[in-house]
Amino acid sequence: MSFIANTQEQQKKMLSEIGLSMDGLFSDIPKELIAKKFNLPSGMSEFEVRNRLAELAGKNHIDLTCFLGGGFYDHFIPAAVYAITGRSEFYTAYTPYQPEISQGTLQAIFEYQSLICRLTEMQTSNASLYDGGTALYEAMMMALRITGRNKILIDDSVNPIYRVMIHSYTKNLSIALEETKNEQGLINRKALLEKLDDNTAAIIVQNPNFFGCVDDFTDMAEAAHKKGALLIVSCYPISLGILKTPGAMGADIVTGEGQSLGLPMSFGGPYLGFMATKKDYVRKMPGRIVGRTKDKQGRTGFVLTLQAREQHIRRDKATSNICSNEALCALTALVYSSLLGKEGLKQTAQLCADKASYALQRMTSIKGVKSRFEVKWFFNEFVLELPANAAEIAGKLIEKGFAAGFPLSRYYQGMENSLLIAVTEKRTKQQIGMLAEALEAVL
Amino acid sequence: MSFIANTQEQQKKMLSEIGLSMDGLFSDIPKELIAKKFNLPSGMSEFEVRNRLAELAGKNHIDLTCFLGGGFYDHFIPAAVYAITGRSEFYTAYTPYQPEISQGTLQAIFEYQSLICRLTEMQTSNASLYDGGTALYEAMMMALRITGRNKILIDDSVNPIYRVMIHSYTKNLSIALEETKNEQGLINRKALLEKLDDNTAAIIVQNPNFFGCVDDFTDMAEAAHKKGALLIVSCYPISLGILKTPGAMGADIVTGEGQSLGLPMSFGGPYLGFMATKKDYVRKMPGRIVGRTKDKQGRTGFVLTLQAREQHIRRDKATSNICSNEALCALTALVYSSLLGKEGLKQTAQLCADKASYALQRMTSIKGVKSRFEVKWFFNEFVLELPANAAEIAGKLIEKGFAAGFPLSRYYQGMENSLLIAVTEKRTKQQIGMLAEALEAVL
Amino acid sequence: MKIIFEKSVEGRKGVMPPMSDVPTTIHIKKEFLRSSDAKLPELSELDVVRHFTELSRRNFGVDTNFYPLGSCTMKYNPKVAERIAAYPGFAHLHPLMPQLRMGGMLTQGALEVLYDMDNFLCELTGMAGFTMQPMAGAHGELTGIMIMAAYHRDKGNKKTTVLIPDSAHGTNPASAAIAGYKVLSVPSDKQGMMDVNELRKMVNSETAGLMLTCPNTLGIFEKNIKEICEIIHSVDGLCYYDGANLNAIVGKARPGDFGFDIVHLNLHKTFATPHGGGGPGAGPVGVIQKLVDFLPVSLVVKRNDGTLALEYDRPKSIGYIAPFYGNFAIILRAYVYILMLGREGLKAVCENAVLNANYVKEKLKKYYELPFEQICKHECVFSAEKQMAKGIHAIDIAKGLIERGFHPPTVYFPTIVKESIMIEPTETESKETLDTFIETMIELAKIAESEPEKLKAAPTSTPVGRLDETAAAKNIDIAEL
Amino acid sequence: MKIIFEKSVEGRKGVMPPMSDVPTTIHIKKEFLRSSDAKLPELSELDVVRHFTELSRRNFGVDTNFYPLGSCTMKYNPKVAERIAAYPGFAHLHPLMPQLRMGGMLTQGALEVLYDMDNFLCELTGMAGFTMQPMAGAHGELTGIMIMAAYHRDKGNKKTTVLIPDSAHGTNPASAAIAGYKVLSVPSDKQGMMDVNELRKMVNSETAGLMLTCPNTLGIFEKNIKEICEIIHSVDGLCYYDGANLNAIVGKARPGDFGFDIVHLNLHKTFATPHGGGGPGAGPVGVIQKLVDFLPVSLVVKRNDGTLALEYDRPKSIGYIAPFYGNFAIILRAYVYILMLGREGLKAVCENAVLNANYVKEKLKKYYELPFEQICKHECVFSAEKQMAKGIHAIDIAKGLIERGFHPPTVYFPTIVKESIMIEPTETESKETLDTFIETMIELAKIAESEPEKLKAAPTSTPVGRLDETAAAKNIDIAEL
Ligand SMILES: Cc1ncc(COP(=O)(O)O)c(C=O)c1O
Ligand SMILES: Cc1ncc(COP(=O)(O)O)c(C=O)c1O
Repeated sequence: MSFIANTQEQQKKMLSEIGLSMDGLFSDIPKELIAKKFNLPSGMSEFEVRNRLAELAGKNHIDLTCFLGGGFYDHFIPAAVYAITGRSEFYTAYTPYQPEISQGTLQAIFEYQSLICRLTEMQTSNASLYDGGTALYEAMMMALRITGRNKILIDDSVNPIYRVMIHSYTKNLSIALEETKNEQGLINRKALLEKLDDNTAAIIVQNPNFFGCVDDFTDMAEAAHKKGALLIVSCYPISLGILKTPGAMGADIVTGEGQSLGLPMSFGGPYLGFMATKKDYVRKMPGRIVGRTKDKQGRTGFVLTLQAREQHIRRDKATSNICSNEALCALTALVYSSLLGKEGLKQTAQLCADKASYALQRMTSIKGVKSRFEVKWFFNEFVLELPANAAEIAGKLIEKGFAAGFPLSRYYQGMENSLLIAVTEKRTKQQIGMLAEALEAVL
Repeated sequence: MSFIANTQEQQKKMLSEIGLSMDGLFSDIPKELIAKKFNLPSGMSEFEVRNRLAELAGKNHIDLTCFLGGGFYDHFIPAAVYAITGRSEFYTAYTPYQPEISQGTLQAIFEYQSLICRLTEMQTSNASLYDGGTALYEAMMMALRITGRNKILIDDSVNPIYRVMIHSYTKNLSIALEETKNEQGLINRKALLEKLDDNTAAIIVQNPNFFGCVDDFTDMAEAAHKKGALLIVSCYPISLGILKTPGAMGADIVTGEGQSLGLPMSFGGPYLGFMATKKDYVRKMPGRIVGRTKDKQGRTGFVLTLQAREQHIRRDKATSNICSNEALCALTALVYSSLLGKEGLKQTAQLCADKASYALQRMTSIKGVKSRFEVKWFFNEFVLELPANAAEIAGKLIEKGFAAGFPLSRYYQGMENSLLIAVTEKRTKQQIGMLAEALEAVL
Repeated sequence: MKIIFEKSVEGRKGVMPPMSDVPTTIHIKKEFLRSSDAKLPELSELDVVRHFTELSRRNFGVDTNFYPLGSCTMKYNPKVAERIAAYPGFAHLHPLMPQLRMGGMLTQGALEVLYDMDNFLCELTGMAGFTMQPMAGAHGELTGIMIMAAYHRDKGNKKTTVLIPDSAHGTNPASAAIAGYKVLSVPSDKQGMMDVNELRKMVNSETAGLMLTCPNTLGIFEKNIKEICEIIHSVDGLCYYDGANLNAIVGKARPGDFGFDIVHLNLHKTFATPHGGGGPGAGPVGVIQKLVDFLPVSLVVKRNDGTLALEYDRPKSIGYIAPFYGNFAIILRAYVYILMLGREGLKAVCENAVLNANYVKEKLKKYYELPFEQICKHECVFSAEKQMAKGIHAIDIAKGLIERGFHPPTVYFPTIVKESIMIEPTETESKETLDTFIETMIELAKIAESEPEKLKAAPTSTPVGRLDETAAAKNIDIAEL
Repeated sequence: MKIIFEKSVEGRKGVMPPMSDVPTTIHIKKEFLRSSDAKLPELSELDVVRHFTELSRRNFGVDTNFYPLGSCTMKYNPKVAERIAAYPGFAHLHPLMPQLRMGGMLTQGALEVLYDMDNFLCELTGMAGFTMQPMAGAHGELTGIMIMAAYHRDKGNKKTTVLIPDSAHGTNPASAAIAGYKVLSVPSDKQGMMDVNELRKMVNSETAGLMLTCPNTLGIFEKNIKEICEIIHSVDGLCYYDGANLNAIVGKARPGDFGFDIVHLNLHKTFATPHGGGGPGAGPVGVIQKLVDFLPVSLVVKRNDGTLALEYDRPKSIGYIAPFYGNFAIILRAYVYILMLGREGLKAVCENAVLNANYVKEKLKKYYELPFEQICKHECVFSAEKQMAKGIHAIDIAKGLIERGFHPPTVYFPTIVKESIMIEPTETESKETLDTFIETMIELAKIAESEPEKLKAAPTSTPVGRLDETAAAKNIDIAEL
């Protein structure tokens, strides 16, 4: 099935009207460049395709109770989110170049930008970036541009997945990327301050950090500013329902992964990178920005604005190469946040924290199981220190029906027995109890 | 969660503006009639409700391969059907009393009426009735009205579910309802013709009939008309992709169950009763009808028309009591039929017939299994004569993973070993083969 | 805009059916085949999607506009119910499954929905048993009257008439009539309530029963309701409650406590299932203990082991009024709604529905004639009589509302109020929305006074203006053949 | 229309979060908590649904209007792909699952999608391996250039410049620049193709590679493409294919056969995944054999036992450019599309896309200046220069189209054509639609001649008219704080 509109009859008619044959339409391509054949399957009907894909979907073990996190979470998504984002006027449109017929998308992005500012307590935001990792990379690039410096400090309590991404992106650039090693699950303040110098463009930290620990970076912002550097904070938007905001800490650029705001996990994407910054830096931001203005009759409307920063105008001088972003995911985050509302987001955040703290208590009541760090304050994730190899134990727990958590050895030396467990508002007391029992059984 | 818009604050404000208390608003109800308490559960969040309902859904065995039919079929429904009927402007609207803001619904019903006429080769149709059974009942009532007579003949090859419905509806009315017993799976022509007399309002037949057998009722239409009676034909719309139409046979009223046109089985509803008739009888039809007309500027538009037949105008003299009907299901049938189109419907019907005939051949190759009837022509359903009690065998096949068919003993004496098997375009050769093997194994 | 058949292009392909994996082994003989293909449209998937998307945009719905259509309870339809109704475990369940041996065990989830709903609705109405089969309100009425008839037949009562107030919905007399009864209309008194003295005069041994909605269609609670029921019961008549207006008392009072014997509910009103542009709905019927035996076949019962089963052996039953268990997917949505709201939620629904209606009534009564001045319940009924002075009718007010982005209230029903305008805001609408609506209604009253011709011309912003309905009824054009 | 924050009402409740079933055992200390609640709107579910439903109706999309936006391939997005992407087995799959012990076995279905896509895309482009990680076209470009850089680093090549034609999409130079290269712009010749002589002059030992789309952004196939690639290869440069225009050759010719070494594809263009109002998309990158080792971590590989696994041990790899496996749900939709169309279907896509573009070109060339008269591929580029005589610009034609129910073509890109109008009809549009569009364009050309001021005033039928973009850029108002 090919979704082609015109019948053979019509194709013939059109060809004859323009005086060409179907082959003639391709006479501009050198003959030898026309492929002889493609080794691809024949087409299928919708029925067959749905059967095949249902079979593939069935091979993915979503039946496991999920305690995986690491920056990507199994949150509850209200049905109304899907109903709204499933409106085809939203998802079959493209970048709103023509504002008169794109007010739906444009106003939604403006509202999304406002949402991100309100969540983070920052002043400006863009229309979205690909994901939390590239958002952090863009923030770093932006800090380099703003400061004209080339050194970046990053603590290893920042999501290691993002850290490897940043390393990858900077391989061909002359940037001094220096990592510090966390202190008992929190940033290594001493090391960071030691490394902070006049060539430092930014310090990159995360809250709650990869271990789930909660911090206040006000001191780091002050220290950075004193040296003319910026503070970049990567954050988890659901946590902002209750946690101190990067804005309140004095952060200069805030980024994060918006998946938790109503996007399904979908095996890694599409997700949503968000970014917010201070008013002064708006022209240094990457990505699209929507602004509010008026038409001749004085009616309020929304347009893409400050496009002079962008690739289609500035080409190699642009602030970023981004063009298509994650507009529909931004809409989703906006819809999700609007449905939950002020109270709902706060409650959700509180539930996550409550359930995680219950879970930690429950797990550490098992003999030999401890909290890896001494920190008291964490959000919805924590690191367990097990009496044996965490990867092995997590493997055994799969058979008991649990994706029990993320073994940290992959990214952290000396943490072979550490398991990162995430708890969202969807996990019930009963499920937590069952995980604890299963863990006890496999130890 | 109650979906109530106003906050407590607002409620108080409104109450004070109109000078009443919440209790005061109910002061017109005698105190003793206010209920003390309702023994109902407390409200739940969406998350809990979805969990609970997912659990209930999981207790329904849709994992069985379905060879059940009996007038209700497991057909393929293209994804676009759901996408379109899920447009909330369609499903959150009500009866299109105000045509200027209901052209969507109105035009769709007009198109649906046209569709039903085209499928059946009749001249007029209404906006829908509840289901195939009540549609047949309404057709009978309509025939009584048209002819002013009170005898109805019905052959027992008509869906027994509909026959019991008709019996129920007529219990309090003085109607002579006479049934004839099928002859080898086809209508009992002889008995029907013998009973046909000057007091007969209509003969009711079905094509394909309950046993799946295909017939041509042209002779019955002629015979009925000669006596001033009507011929009512209940039919299966998918079969009209290839089968001779009731219109071509000379039927006066055509009804049927529209579930096969894109509606999920949903454990019995909502379904779609359709009705079509001759031009002359349009004012005798039950239900809503949409007509095409113009506005003052000459623009074409659609309105509810011929309302003088209906309950809201004629009250106890109305042609029927129907008010809400199955508008969204009618839309679904229209969308489904439009997506499949001329060729698609024909192919689907042919596939059903081909697969059923393959299945019959495959099943009757099993020792001891025969076709119950000698008729050669059937559509997508057939009756197998098993060497043992069909209900028992079907019971055993459940354990093998099949809803193998409908045992006929429930409705037909002397058919204890008969199993009605339905095959749609969704059943694969492999599934048919597996059923045959399972059947062989349990015999 | 063209109709879909006009867009058809010969030979164009839409959705491709499954591919064939079997040989054609028997060909149906030609005489049994249709002589030419059914004239379905030939369109691409995009053609079809675009056609219907465009059509959808020519509708107002609850999701797009305030929709205070009186007597219809156009409240918000929760999205979660749509989602759950699509769960494969419900949507793909064949209705004949329970009729297989031990088949009830294959459908315990679905049966539990029906069973719980029976209990919930009994509790809410004060009835002893419910059937879920009726597929709409009017269908419930017919079912109810059939039960009434079966009761009288069973007792050997000779009953021929059913009493119905003149304010009743048209389906009431129609249902009673097609069930075989003669309908007598009971007048309303000056307060908009049933004239009890007249009722007393009309009731006699022929009286099979009374059909009533309470609050009535004027939105007014029948203060003599107990007495009315007693009068009917005094001749062994049965009292039928048209539950289309249950939103006014849900979670607060029970028709059973008023004295009603039979109740139908419109799940598509009180219980928030979508109206679908005119259906499908569901109209379950409940009865008091002495009538339970007459309920349709089948009912869901709980066995001793806690499992659920369908009971078919019901000798006194009126039989089957639907092929299976009613509009299951609608009942399921209502079930979801009740679970979410619970006891307190439903009570709040009732209170806020009534508050919203009274708020609108009080704010508008200076501008529009209010025929019956008193507390209303879930809806209020005005008359455009004041506006008639300048030749403005209820319909003109309606069209003026359309122009301003509101779905109009019900007009010309109930018929006992001239030029009636029947407003039912529902509880899911906010004060802000009501205030804008009220302002608009006031504005319209002013325009009716100052520039009536402007209102007569409305609406102008819709895809079509007022349509010629007379021509439609004359030159019957109801299908493109 | 108010923004959603303006609709907020203090204390109003939306969707209720799950109920708590645990005690709060530890309270995070106050210093770590936000000082006041995040100012999210407080709205009912209906408020939110109505707000966004109304917003949606202020958009044109493919499902509502013809959308010939050049360079964007706005074809029909099959509904089945949306449905499949929502299957719980895909939607609820946590991306870290494969990183558990033997975790690959828990996600074999998802890995099969990635594995098959790798093979399909290789076959379609003539590449040897693909990464699915890039999350859009531009992201693919950056990935591709990073691979280019890794290749040169690996070989010890000292390369500093990337050549890009002046007709290129803005993302090309931007991507090369942020990857650390200097960008040199290659001029086009009079036929709208790359000036090969100029190219020859510009190429030297510093040349890291060339970025090119073919057909180019004028919709014209670079007839010297093989030669161009050879010139680049002669200095050990790499040829990068911007696959945004693959719809023009899909199923018919392979960039690999032209001589390209690196290819990115826009799945949201050629492979029919929805554009989402500006994303998400997916921009997989394929490379020839000698570059496979540089592809990002991880890749899906088939083990001897037929099971699939993720390969992380790739020492030469450029690393991670996305957290996991790319925009999986988009890749999945494209996979569904390829399966449905198959070999023949994709070829037909290409042919009809090209036919439709040429049909429009031929029908309009009398009315609009066609800067490069020749066969085009999937799109054609006009100029509004003729209309400029009366002061009408490309943007005015665009607004006139809006008024008449069409999404405008791309205007002012490519920049090498003055007042350019870039029309890409796509293969899912019908002759009837094209004919109406053509008529409308002709009508607009006439109005531009006879009543230019009328065009300048368009559009008038939209919720807002032309907006003041200068003011927007001056009084930066980009968030309601
Ligand atoms: C008072 C009343 N009774 C009965 C009905 C009939 O219900 P239905 O349309 O579901 O048949 C209605 C519906 O409008 C009504 O308002
Ligand atoms: C030729 C060309 N290259 C690259 C891109 C960038 O693709 P994306 O928007 O997915 O980043 C586009 C998109 O418009 C394009 O048309």
